[in-house]
Amino acid sequence: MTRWTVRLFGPAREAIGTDRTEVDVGEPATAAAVVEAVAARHPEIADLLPRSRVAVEREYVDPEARLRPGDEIAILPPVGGG
Amino acid sequence: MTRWTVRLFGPAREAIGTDRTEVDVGEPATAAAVVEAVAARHPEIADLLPRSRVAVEREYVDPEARLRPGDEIAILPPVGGG
Amino acid sequence: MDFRGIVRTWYQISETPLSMERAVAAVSDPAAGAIATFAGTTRNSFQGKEVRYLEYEAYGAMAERTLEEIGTKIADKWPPVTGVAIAHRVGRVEVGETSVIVAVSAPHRKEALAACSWGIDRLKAVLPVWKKEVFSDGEVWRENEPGGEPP
Amino acid sequence: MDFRGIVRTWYQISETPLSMERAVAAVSDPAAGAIATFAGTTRNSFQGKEVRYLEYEAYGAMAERTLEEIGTKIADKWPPVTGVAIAHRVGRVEVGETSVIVAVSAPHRKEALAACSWGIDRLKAVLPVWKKEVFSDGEVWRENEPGGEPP
Repeated sequence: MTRWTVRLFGPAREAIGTDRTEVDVGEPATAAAVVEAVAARHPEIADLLPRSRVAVEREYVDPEARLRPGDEIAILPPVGGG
Repeated sequence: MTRWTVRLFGPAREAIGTDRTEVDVGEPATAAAVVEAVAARHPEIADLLPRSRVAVEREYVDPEARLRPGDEIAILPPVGGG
Repeated sequence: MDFRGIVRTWYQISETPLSMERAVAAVSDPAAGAIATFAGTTRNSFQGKEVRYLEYEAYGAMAERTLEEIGTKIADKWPPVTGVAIAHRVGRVEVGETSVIVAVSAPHRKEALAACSWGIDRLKAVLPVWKKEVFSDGEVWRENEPGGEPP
Repeated sequence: MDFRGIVRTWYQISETPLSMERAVAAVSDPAAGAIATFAGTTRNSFQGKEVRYLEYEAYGAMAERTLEEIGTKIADKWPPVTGVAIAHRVGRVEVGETSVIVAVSAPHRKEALAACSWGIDRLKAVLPVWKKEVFSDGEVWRENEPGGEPP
């Protein structure tokens, strides 16, 4: 198991009450595995997560994307800019 | 025959060297008849006139439109605004 | 409060420089979520020839009326529109200066963008204004491409 | 002189009011004959409820990078484009204030208008920014309609 820090924004941040959380994920450490671990730890955003996307190193990634140690990981709820 | 004053703009005005001209037109006095009379009087814009439109009282009109005494008549070469 | 139809219009045939800020202010409205603008500026070249400046000539009274008609047609075609401003410069216009501004406000972006785009197309087809491009070695009356809706 | 490709870009995630004049100045270019802009402003109501103000939150570093990517894609899709400016406000935004500006310059109007319209659609689909609408009796995180291209 590796520990990952995950940044949270907008409604996800507000629902959890903090702008980052930590989760432990086994191999293979994918974006989807991190989302699953966040959902398990924070059921209050379980409904938001399926509609959210993941960014790694400030770029959108697919669910199967592999994470590398030190990567900046963020969960991005549906955006509302403009 | 009635005498009509016709306003000229842009390349038509420049080619003739004046911003209005006068022509005599018989009945029926239509926009097309005025254009024909202007072409006869000012052959230097004969090539421009078929591409020009006529405005009566500051509105585009069809060639067959009838003119009434006192109407403000203008020949409008292809426009170039914007 | 709920506004319906155009509540703000501003039309101008101007011998002095146009102001984008003024056009945007003219269409700003608390019910508008979107403002789309188009500005035409004088390019420094045409087909490789260096343009020194432009001269615009208008049939003034008809041009002002035509701007109003364009605004009215926009309101007919896009009823949610909340504001239309159209300004056109006449006289000598230097390279880089603005010759025309169209600004449209609406609750949502689709109508604002579509109406602004239609407005400049329409203006180019029907506004009684003529443009002379002045080069270092001559000048030419530049006609707009046909293809707009007929008047 | 003949300019090719984007020569002027300006991207901003800003905690202070946005300036349309600055965005237009940022894309102005002697080779540009057209500048299209879009401004998003805070409406006073949403589905009949009175909006008091908005709160925008951004993933700042990613948002700036995303604005750059949108500009680069515009340059790829419309090579004649001469300038792109995109600015987005964060923090508290009052009714009537501008939350976003997209400005595009190009030699001709078709590219400027199309690129500006595409730019705001793209921004709404991918920019990592979240909007909270604050009413007198509550608040809601407002998600954009889906339908933009996937990132």
